[in-house]
Amino acid sequence: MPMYSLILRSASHFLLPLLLLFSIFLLLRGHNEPGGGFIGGLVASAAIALYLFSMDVKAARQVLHIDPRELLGWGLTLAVLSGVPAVFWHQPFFTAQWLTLELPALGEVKLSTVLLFDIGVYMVVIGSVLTVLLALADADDARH
Amino acid sequence: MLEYTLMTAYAILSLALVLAFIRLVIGPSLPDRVVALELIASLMIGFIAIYTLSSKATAFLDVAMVLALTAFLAAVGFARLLEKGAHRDAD
Amino acid sequence: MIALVWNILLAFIWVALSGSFTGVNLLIGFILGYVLLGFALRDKPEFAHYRDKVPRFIRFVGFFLKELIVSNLRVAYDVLTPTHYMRPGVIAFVLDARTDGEITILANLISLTPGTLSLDVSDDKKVLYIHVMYLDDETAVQHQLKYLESRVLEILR
Amino acid sequence: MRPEVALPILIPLLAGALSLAFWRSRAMQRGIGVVGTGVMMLSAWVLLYTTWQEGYLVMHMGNWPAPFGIVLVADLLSAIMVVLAGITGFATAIYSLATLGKRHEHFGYYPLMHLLLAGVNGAFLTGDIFNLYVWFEVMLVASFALLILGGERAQMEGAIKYVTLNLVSSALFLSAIGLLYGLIGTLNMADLADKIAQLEDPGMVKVVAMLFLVAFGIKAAAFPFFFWLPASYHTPQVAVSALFAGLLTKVGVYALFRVFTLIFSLEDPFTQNVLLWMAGLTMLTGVLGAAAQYEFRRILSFHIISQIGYMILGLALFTPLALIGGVFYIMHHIIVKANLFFISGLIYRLKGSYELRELGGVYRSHPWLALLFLIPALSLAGLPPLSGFFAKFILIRAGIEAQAWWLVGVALLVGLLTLYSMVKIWSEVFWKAAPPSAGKTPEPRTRNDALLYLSIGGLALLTVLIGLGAQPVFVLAEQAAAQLLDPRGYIEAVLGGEA
Amino acid sequence: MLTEILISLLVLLGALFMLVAALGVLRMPDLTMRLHATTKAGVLGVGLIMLGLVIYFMNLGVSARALAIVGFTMLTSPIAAHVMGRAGYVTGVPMWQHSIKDELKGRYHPHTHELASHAPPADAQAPHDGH
Amino acid sequence: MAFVVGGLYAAAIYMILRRSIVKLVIGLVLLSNAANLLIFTLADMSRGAPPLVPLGALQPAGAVADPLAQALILTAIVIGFGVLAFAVVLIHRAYEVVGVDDMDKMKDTDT
Amino acid sequence: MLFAVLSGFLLATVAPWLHRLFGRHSGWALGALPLGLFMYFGSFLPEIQQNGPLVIDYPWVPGLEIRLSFLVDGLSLLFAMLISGIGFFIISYAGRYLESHRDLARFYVLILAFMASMLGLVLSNNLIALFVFWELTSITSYLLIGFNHEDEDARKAALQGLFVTVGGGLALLAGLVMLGMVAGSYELSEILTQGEWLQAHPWYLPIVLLIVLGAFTKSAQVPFHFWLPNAMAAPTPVSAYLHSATMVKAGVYLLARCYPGLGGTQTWLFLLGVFGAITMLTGIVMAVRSTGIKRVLAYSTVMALGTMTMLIGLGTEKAILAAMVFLLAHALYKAALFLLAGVLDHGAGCKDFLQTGGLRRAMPISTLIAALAALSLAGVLPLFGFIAKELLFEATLQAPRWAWLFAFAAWSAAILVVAVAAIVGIRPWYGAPVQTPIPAHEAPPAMLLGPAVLALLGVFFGLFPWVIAYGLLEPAASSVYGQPISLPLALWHGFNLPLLMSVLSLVLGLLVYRYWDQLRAQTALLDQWVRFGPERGYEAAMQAMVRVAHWQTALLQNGYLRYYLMATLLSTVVLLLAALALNASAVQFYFDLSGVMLHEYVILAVLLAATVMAVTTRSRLGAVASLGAVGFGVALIYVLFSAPDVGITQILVETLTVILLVLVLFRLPRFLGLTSTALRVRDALIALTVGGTITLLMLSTISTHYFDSISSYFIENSQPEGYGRNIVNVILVDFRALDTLGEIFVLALAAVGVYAMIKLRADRLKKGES
Ligand code: NA
Ligand code: NA
Repeated sequence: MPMYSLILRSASHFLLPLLLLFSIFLLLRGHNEPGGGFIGGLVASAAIALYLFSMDVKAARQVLHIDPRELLGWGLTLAVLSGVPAVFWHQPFFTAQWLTLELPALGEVKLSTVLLFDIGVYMVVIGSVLTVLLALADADDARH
Repeated sequence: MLEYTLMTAYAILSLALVLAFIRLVIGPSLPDRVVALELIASLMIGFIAIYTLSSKATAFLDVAMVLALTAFLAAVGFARLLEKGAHRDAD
Repeated sequence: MIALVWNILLAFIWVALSGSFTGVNLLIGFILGYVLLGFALRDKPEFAHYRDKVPRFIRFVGFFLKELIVSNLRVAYDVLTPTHYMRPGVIAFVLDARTDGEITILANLISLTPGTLSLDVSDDKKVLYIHVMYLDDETAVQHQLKYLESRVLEILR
Repeated sequence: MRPEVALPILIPLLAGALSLAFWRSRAMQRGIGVVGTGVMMLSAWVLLYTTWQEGYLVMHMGNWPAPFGIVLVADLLSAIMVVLAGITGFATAIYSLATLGKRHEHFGYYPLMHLLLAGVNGAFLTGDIFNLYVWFEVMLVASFALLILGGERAQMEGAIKYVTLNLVSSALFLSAIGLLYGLIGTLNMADLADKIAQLEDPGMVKVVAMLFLVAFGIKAAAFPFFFWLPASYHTPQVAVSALFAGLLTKVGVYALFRVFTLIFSLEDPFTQNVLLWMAGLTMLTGVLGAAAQYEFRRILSFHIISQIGYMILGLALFTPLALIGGVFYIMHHIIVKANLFFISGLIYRLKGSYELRELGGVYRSHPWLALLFLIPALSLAGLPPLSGFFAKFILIRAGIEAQAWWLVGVALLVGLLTLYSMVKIWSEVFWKAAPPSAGKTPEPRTRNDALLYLSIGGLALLTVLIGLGAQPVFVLAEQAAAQLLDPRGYIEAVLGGEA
Repeated sequence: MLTEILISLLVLLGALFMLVAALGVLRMPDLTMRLHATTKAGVLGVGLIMLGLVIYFMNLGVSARALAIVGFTMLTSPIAAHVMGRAGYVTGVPMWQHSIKDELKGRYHPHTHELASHAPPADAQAPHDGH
Repeated sequence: MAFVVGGLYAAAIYMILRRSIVKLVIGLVLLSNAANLLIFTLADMSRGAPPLVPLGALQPAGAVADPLAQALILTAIVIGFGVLAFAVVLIHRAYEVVGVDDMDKMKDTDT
Repeated sequence: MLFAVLSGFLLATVAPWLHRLFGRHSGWALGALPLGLFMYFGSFLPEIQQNGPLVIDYPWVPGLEIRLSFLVDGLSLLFAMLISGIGFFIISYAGRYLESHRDLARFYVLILAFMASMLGLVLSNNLIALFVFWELTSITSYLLIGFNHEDEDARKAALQGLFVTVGGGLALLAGLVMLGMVAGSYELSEILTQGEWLQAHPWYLPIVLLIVLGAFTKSAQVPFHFWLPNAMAAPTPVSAYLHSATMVKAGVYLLARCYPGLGGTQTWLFLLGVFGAITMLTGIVMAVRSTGIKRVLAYSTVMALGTMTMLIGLGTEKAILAAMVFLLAHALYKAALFLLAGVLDHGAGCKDFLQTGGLRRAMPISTLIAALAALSLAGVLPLFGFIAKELLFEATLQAPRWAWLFAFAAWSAAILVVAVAAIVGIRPWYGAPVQTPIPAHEAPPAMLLGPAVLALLGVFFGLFPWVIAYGLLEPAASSVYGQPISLPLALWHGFNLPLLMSVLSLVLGLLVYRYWDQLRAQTALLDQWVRFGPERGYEAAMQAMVRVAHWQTALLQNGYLRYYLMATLLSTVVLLLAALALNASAVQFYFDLSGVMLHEYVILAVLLAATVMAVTTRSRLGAVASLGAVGFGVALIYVLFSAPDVGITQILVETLTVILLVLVLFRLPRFLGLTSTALRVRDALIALTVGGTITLLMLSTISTHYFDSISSYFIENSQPEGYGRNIVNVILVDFRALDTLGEIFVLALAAVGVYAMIKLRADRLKKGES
């Protein structure tokens, strides 16, 4: 398969960072507004899917840097581990731990295991969707 | 006043939805259907916008935002497939 | 382009310095940055034409909106009336735009404007194939397109 | 704070996650495989011990009070099931070390195994009906993936049926949850039980109960919902078959036990009759299905079904003794069934076939293996003094006490027909002289074979121990059944003083 | 009151443009012209309604989101039209019989779909891929 | 709504009863959607009241839609998606192996 | 006692090593155990004589009232001593007989386990423990019968024996459980004292039927007798053991054991007496008709078992004593004869009478032993068999009902027994020498010891019956009868009817022997009849079972996914509708459509229309596009009813689904019109029924409001406790994080599965190419 449409390719160069940024935005605000790890992850996956469609598997893999399966594994690990710290305070697993930071520029920032969990979710969603899509695209290429 | 406007707008969009759907049904080619599908996505944005106006819950705009940004991916997918030679039975 | 990035960066620095992260504050930061870059640093080659970009951009938006509405009315008329007045066809439009970005933006704008729809770019990036709905006079169409292209390139370059 | 309840879920989850993260390293996968399942088994034993000591163990996940957050609850039944999952998982991990090729290990066998176990344990331990659905899905999707690991045609065909019917089951389950939530407005099982008990005429609840019955009936492979099982269980890697055979359908059975003792009442004659008929027909159709087969794993697969019938019988009779019998049966069956599949796989390695007609001469060449086969095979058929005898005996005694004559008759007859199948295997595979053109080329003997014998022998030993030392097992089942019969303990443990 | 009228006008006009787009998709005689209808009328319809929204809420958050929606639509809609138009052409979806010109004809490489800027020599003019 | 959900179920079931494996997939997609909508319908459906707490408030101002049901559906959607992805590829592979889009050619494993 | 019973099992586990250790003397070494046991059991005799029965109790599964309790009384000791005594001879004999057999070690294991099982059976006081040992004998005997397992007939015979005995065993189990429940105890010592209560209980008849069924199958009573002759496929020592003292007598033992509790009724008399008599006659007729020596002996065993059953059925004092005497006499001569059959096989390679004769010179000792054993079998003065026969005649003549019938049957049988005795005692040894497959020679001492001792015991007990009567037989008979029996046992009863019968039977029997060949030829017609006998019935039943199995499998597991689905769904609907109908009072339908707005109707209509299109379209990708429309419609519903998060997720998932479908499906072919219109209509009806049922359920659920949802808790606590304003998300990541955790694992698993599916294939493609 030769390079696909130039317009699409160049648009995706522009759309990719936009979508990725948007996905992180959705991830971080999810606790307060519609969004969250899933939605963010799905948008990010869509971004890379777009890249996959307008370029090829190799380019998509390069954008991702990490093998999606590893991303998957680490995301799952993070999500599971985010529930563990509570035990050290003699609380049940997955009891949320909040850490409030006073940052000079940004004001009060709340960090929490809940956010870690959501980030884990985000990673898993990206990892899963892309594992599937890239594998399918690989197979498709192999056929040509 | 605004209430009637919104009712009317809903009605108009509903009509548009029906028309777009008819194109989806009659085709005849796959790209035609995909175009209809794209339009349905746009109409959804319209619905959501009007719904935001009537409910005053701006959270729904987020849905429209995601829709605007990702709905075309389906079209890209379809197109990519068509280019790869599925046209033989794409009707 | 680099100028725009600088501008945005300045806006954020402003926000950080002022310590209040609101949309309005960001806008203020952006305007301040614009003024700073466009006027104070106009001797630097990177920022030489930055001052003109904003007015041009605003004018272009106005032009474009007008075109958009007019063209839509024409399509609406054609759609709503029982008979079709179209004389459609695909033309080859020789591009001045060179970079991928320029071509893409131009193609998108052409698609959004009256009676024209970008179908594809040749692989050597020289020709944009455009579907035109009212191809009664091809030279006029080509001329209009060239005008649009020049205005777009003005902003982008 | 007692972490015991959550560990049997979190350990395999973490093991699965890490083996995915390190998917490139085969050594890592194998290491995590054995250590993960081993530690999980240990945690399961600890849980059983703690539950035995303290009755119920409840963890309010996220520290949210019941019924709002999700609770993990271990009563004795749960703890027993988790221990069984631990044993099966550990044995499977060891067995896998020796039997799996690089291909399978490379494509995610170990993470899938861990996560299957996590799903199974999650289903056993959760106290929330929707969370049960989630764990069912974890287990199910892991099993899907394990089923197709290999990519053979038969696997694909089997998997399509397996996947479709199980998805229908999931959809029905989900619908049932939706309906129940619509009616009662809660998801916590103890809360559901508590609230339903307050209703004067829970008519709609009884109707929804049927939907649960079907959903779990499909998972448990009960009549008339078992079709997916014989279509698929003989197709995957034998370690996978064993894991499935031991655990998967039992999760369905567990769910039936859980909801029909806790949430829905079996005192409703319609529900009870449905379950009784289901039990009888499941026993009968399963065993007849096996009688028609001539392939090692297919025979075993059909027998899973008929054995499920016995377990459901234990529930359906709904007397203390019957429930004891059901629990005992589950314990016995999981160990025996997994082992029989292990043995079939070992024989495949030795002789290169699963077809009885192509096999033979194993008694002559591998007398110890023959002995190891006889133990689970005869136990499955219910012959004393092995575990299966006591399981069957309790049920038959319960059936006679309840004067459920036709079911007692079926249970006895099915025992005989099970023996028929087991003897058929014995006669064809072990006694018969090896036919001249015996199967395909066997796999070369490796030092790994010791691992195979280790897992097979370990499970056989357990089978004998459960039989000879039936008393402690019986007492365990008795206590578990007592808890099932009196759901107030469960409800109070979860909801605290409110109940 | 005035703003309310303005908002009503914008919303109704937007909805009407969307209806036009739908009508266009239904009534236009070939694929390419249907694409014309959706890109232009669709984007304009969304834009007008969003403008109404901005005026109604007069709130930065809403305005930013509304403008983002318009921006995204303007970005993605032509691209969608482009890829569909191209795909339709490449796969041989017929053009309206009254079309008067087709400069694209024969310029796509039949297999690789590479697009030339000049007409290939006459002998190489094969019908494009798909026929 | 109940009728729509019933219709979705009916359509899904009709599709999974076909011989074509592709139709089977479509049936499964519909089934998943149907089940999710069922939950949604049975939790109280209210218009214009998303379960969000306004900035600065501790609780929503008025009645809002049932957030629990929404969370359940979200979970179910994602699970359904995962399962579906698997099923789709499975069917693809089955087709590759068997060569015909006909379930009746896939009955060798049973007996 | 526990150790005594289990010692056989323990020794069995180490037997292979002992075998290796002792080499060719292993038979003696291992035989030491039964010998020791014999003496151990004998040592109990004085004690029980004085103090009555002894119960020795060990708990096993007390929760189920399963105890390893042992009842030591006359009956159990008689059996235990027979088992261990004859066991000694069998094992020592086998050590030589199977010396060159490669599986001798396995033989030891099995025979020791079998012996232990038998001991457990006859000593158990607990019904369930008894059953446990009962089944163990079935299994161990199965393995013994199929010892020469590469021979198909052996396998078949083993299966037959197993199936019949285990089948009966299961009936027995039911009977025993019922008996235990009625009696309120599973201990024989307690049950057997409740005869009147048991016999008056409504369950009496089923209990007797079930227990008798178990006993009959084990003891090869008509119509279950067929498996026993086939079991001759076992090595000779096994046959000898099974027939003389053990396996087959287990049924007789059980009947005798249950007599005090269940016996003495008309039912009992009819069942045992009549079936026993029929079995007796059938067995001996078949014995006369057979040619192979083992087969003749086997049928004569059937005769003996019938006789004993009949006697227990008659239930008089005399009959019980007769049964015990007969039991012992039979054990002695039958073991001897069987072992001689092995000697014959070993020493001359002969299995068939018709092909042999005149071995007297080559095998003089064997000839003598055979003569003694055969005389005892024939019941000739002064052997022990004569006493048994006299008692048999006396008992039948005094039967409580149908006395002359029983007597005549016994007498007829006795005639043929004489003939059989003559066949086995004369035919191989006398007459003109015949060329044998291997040159005839006498067996080694180890193989002759057993038969010799047993045959001599027959003489000894005949001459001095009081030796055995007082110490063993009377206590045994008393245990059975439930009251002390003290009848003088003597060789000479004077001139009476039984003696006349006895003499006549001898004369007539010898006549039968004289004309044996002619008789055989003339009764060949019987073979025709036998072909339709119970064995045929067994085979037909097995075939029918397999046929039903195949039919059922073809019907249910037919390979068609859609029929599976159909069955599943229709069952579901039937269950749901039945439950709805039964609970109609609690089900209500009420719905209010007034609040629905126009555009909502339109959206729903379009959603449904898109669904219909997805279903009906002939284009795959058209269907995918319609699915997209369905998905968007659903998303719009989520949004319009206040679920923005769900809406967004639905849209994204829908988009990705479409992409996925497109990526995967486009290579698949067009839909084929595979089904006829009629089938489609049928499927549509099914689909609509399911859909309608779901609608019904939903409407009814909507109209039923039992409790308020717990969701208000989340609404109230999301911000204060969960620090999040998006309540749905707080539920997802905090309140119900465990759900979400499971869910991402589902997603990950699906991805791993897909990856494996695709990559494994690619892997294969690569392999195929290289
Ligand atoms: Na979220
Ligand atoms: Na979730």
